[in-house]
Amino acid sequence: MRYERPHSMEEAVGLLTGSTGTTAILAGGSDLLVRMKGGFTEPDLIVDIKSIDGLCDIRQTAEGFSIGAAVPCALLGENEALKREWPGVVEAANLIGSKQVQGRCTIVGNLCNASPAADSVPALVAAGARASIVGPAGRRTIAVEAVPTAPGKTSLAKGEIIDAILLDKRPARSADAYLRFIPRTEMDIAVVSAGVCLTIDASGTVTSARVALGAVAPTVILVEEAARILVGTKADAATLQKLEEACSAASRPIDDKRGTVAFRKQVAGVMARRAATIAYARAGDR
Amino acid sequence: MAGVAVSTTINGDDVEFLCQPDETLLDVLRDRLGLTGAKEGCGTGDCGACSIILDDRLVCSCLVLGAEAQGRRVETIEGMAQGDKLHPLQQKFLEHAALQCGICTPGFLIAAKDLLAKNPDPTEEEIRFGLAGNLCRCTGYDKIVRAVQDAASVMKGA
Amino acid sequence: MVEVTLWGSLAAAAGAKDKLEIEAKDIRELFRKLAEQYPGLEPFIDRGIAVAIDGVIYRDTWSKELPQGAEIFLLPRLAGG
Amino acid sequence: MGFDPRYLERNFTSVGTRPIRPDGLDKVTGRARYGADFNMAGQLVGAILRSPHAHAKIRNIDTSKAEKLAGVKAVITSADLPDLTDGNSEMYAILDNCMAREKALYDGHAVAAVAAVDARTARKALKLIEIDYEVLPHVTDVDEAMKPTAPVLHETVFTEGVEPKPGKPSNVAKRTQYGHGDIEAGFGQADFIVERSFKTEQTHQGYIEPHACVANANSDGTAELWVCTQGHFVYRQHCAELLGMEVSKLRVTSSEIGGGFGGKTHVWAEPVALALSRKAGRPVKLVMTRDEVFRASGPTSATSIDVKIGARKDGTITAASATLRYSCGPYYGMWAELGAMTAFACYNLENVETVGYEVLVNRPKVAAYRAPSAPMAAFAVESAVDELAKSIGMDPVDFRIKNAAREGTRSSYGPVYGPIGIGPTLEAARNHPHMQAPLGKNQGRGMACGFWFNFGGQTCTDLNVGTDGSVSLAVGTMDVGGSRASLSMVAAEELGIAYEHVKAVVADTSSLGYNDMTDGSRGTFSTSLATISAARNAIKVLRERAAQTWDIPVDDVAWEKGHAVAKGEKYGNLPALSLKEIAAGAGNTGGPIAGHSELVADGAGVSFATHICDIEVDPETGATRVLRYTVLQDAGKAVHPTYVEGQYQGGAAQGIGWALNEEYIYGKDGRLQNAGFLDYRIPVCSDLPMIDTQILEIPNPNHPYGVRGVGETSIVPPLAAIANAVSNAAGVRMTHIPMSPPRILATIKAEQAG
Repeated sequence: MRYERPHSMEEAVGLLTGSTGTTAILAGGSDLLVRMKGGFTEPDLIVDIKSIDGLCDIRQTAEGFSIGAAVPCALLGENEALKREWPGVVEAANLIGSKQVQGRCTIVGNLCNASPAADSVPALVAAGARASIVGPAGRRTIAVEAVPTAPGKTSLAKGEIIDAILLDKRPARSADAYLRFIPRTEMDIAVVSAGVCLTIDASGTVTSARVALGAVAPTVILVEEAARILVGTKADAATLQKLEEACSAASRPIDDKRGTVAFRKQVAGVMARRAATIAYARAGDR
Repeated sequence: MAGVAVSTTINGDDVEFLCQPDETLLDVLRDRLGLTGAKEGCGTGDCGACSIILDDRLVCSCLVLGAEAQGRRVETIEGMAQGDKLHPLQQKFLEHAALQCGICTPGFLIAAKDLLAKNPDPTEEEIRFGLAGNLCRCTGYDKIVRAVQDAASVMKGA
Repeated sequence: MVEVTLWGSLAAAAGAKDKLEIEAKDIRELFRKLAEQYPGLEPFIDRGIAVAIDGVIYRDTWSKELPQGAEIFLLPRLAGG
Repeated sequence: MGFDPRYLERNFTSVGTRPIRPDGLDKVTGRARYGADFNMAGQLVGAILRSPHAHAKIRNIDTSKAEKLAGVKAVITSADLPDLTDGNSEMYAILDNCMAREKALYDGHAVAAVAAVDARTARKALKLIEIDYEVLPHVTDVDEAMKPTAPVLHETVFTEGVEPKPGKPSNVAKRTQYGHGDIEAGFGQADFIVERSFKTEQTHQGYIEPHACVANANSDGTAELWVCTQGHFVYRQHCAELLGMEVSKLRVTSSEIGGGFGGKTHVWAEPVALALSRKAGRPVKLVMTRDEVFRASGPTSATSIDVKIGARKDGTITAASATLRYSCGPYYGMWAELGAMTAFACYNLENVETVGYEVLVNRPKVAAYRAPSAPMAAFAVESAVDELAKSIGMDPVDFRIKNAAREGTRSSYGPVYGPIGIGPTLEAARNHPHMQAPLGKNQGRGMACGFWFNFGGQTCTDLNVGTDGSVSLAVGTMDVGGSRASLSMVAAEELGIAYEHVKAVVADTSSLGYNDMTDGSRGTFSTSLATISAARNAIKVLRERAAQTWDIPVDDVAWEKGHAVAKGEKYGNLPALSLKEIAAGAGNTGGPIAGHSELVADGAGVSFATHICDIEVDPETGATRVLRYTVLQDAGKAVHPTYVEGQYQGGAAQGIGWALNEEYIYGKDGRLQNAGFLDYRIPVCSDLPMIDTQILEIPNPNHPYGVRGVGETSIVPPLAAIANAVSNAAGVRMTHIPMSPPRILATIKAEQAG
């Protein structure tokens, strides 16, 4: 086993490409070290990307925000501009684990761990976030929902590293929200979760919306039917009821130690309805 | 497996050590440096008993590699008192009997110190959520929360 | 002579008798005579029997005297957490 | 030593105060040493290989590859821990649990172990051990295990306690029965009858410190063991018996203990560590991972309970019965029996019958967990009691008060009660402001009672007076939650000196006589009796020394407020001699001054509690929130009230976790799916409100100060109190613990669907 701390993306990509054994990228380590401890992975090479220039920064540009791959989630909550623009994304990121885990974990790690229950992913999918990827063949940018392909699997090729998550600049009267269900008040993995991002016009009518659900399918799902239900309405009670039903219907969960199929289907709808209510109220305030 | 040479600062002292690439900072502190105040309750970041402060951030030392400490500042429970003078949190934990078995106490003290550094006047709810990453099985948290409240008021007055 | 009450399962082992008259001055003598007179009780005594005298449970004090007229009740020896 | 009523009049000087504990400083500075904080020169790292199967015959174990790995110093299997238990079935179960013999009986059962130079090598060696398993059908559910078609764990187990003796082996190890009167006649007199079935899932004690020890066995038959335990003398006994050692050649030192709650009352891996050390000829450190703690230590029983209670219109219970089935893991226990004894202990019943079944399943060996077996029985009974009160139209507190046991009541487990506290805790609950506080939408209030026996046991204490008059107190009961403070206070009280001048320590097994472990809420009760006795013996010596100094008869010397005082007019000029002065002169009056005590502390008073809680239920998700919680419990006499409160709060919190979210979840493959703190969900700080306490003091007649055990009873009422609160908040009766959101939501949906 080898531990390397490259200082540039090129160096990091080179290390990963040149390695013949199992490789692991280390940012926050809150998933990787748990897997190592449990004996589920024994990487031959660990590439710690925290010393790479810019990967620990949140940058605000004319296009929006760029969140470096090694930025701990706690830092998202401390960035007032980001919180103002993307409250749903930040609240999702700040729900991952404890304060201790917050000091380490990253949204890119959360995405690449490819758990269907990842907290930040439904919020990122609803937000239309993109992943900036650097690899042996250069740079490419894809929608975040295209990164996880199945539980524990991603579409990244050998040697590819996500260096940042990109969030667009928001239009006026637009906001997002994220809610998850857990049995305790903290420290749990989401049993189901919902991220909603929407934009309204001056009259309060929804003009566009994205609704994403977590932990109800092998990967986070974007419920287009739910978005269609919202658009053109003022998110009244009847609309929200339809949204809830659509989200429950779109859910294809499993029974496991964290919840049952019936529970997940029902509560997915409730979470989506409540998140939509919050997002709508927030959009009106902007 | 080649050892990694690490230079770091622990509780203000310069420290150098050699560790394996997959060795956690918790194991380094406990097994190589004799700093056994941080405890391993789970090894997976779920109990907070191994809490330390790494460059002003509260972390579980079981989820940090020893190699990652290179060039950084580590604060552990052993550095909390100044000489023979206890930190107000330590004093208040004693006065309020905020510990029974005491295994979680170092982690709670470190987490509470970090909490009060970032929020000197927390509400009860903020304390409870701020300390939710630290498990205690003995106290029901009641006396821990009271000790932190009391310490916060003492520290504000100081 | 003291009257001893047995708990359900012990009574079954003593031939469905839930009350026994025994001539015994202390717990030690009680156990000895019970084992002599009711061999079915021996495994229970080996596993541990506690004696409640007027409601107070004695697990280990075999020298405890059995006062005349006291309520004497046999219980299994208990475990705690 | 009986209760001394003069203490009611007397002003205690130390007892009842709230000083800082003697071991506190080490614990807030990180210096206190727990099981895993100790190391020996040249120590190896031990690791245990565990069965991945719930039930499998072990056909062969090949350790040759592991033995050849560089850095491996010893590999052991059950062959290295031969059966020396000589027909003692309890010890055999402990041995077989430490290291499986013919069969692996649960997922996580130890099958082999290694000692190596470091953890990495040890882990690697485990992977090289080849085991040929014949996987057998398994059963993990208590009700399933009782079915005639269930796979049988042991062909040698025939149900005890039934006539005629069964001809076929089964998983029902034993049937027990308690009660008195005629329940059929009693139910015949009832105007209202409630009959319901309940289930509770298996929970773990959840101590934050995993089991850990360092063992050093020498070739001359001596050995040392450093270990976290609730009873180092008991661990010494177990290890010596299982390894064929002389008891006095094994010195066991107890580390600070990071929680036990019953889970550290018998050995798990310690004999394995000693056997590894014996084979390797070097010290071995063995620390369980959290995964191992969940898979292979602890837990308490899963249960299935039927309850039937009948009452007249006026609220008098006429009959009560319960059938209780408790899982034991793969070995016989008395868990259902304890449930059968405690189920109706709070009530004054003319007709009562309880039947318990000990059920063997392919799960870890059940260990005691804080008032073992009582919380589940109380959940079933107190839920039914609440429902019955409701159907009669009575307030649940008044209904309980009307039926509460009192002095002179024949308990449901047999004996007649002396002075007890159930009535007073109920009265206190009725008068508590919590009972009158307003509730909001979707909120409900519940209350319930609980009972636990409390134990005493063998106890030994040494009290030594230093040359400067300070006092060291060596005790043999592990301090699990502040007993060194309370025992120092008791010594100070008796001697008439300040608490600060007494220092209590837990002595190792070579420095003090045998002590039973700290279980059954006995620590402060038993050891305070021994401490009082030791202090009084020391005072006798102190009086003799003063008499010698003054050259007067010892009978003329009294001990008052820390001083020897010459009694009577004729000694009017003699100034009192302080303990400090007598101690300073000890060298010339006969040498060191000490008081010793060895006793059996029987007569621990039974204990009762009543809990009140408010719960909010989200009807759309089944989520619950604990809004307010109050514990009212009899302590007899609270020696250190803060630590008594701590016991009340801690027990309540564990009960809340059990009631709402904690459970062992097994897959169809018989493997535990949630062996970690992520998915075994113990309450976190933000899950709980402050936990209010009210200490009642109804003196225990068998302790000079009136002290009763306080540690366990507080975990008994919460399951039922919360179930009753959820029922009142959501309008549905919950019969399955834990009341996790999916269970609550499913129950609400079923109710809505009619």
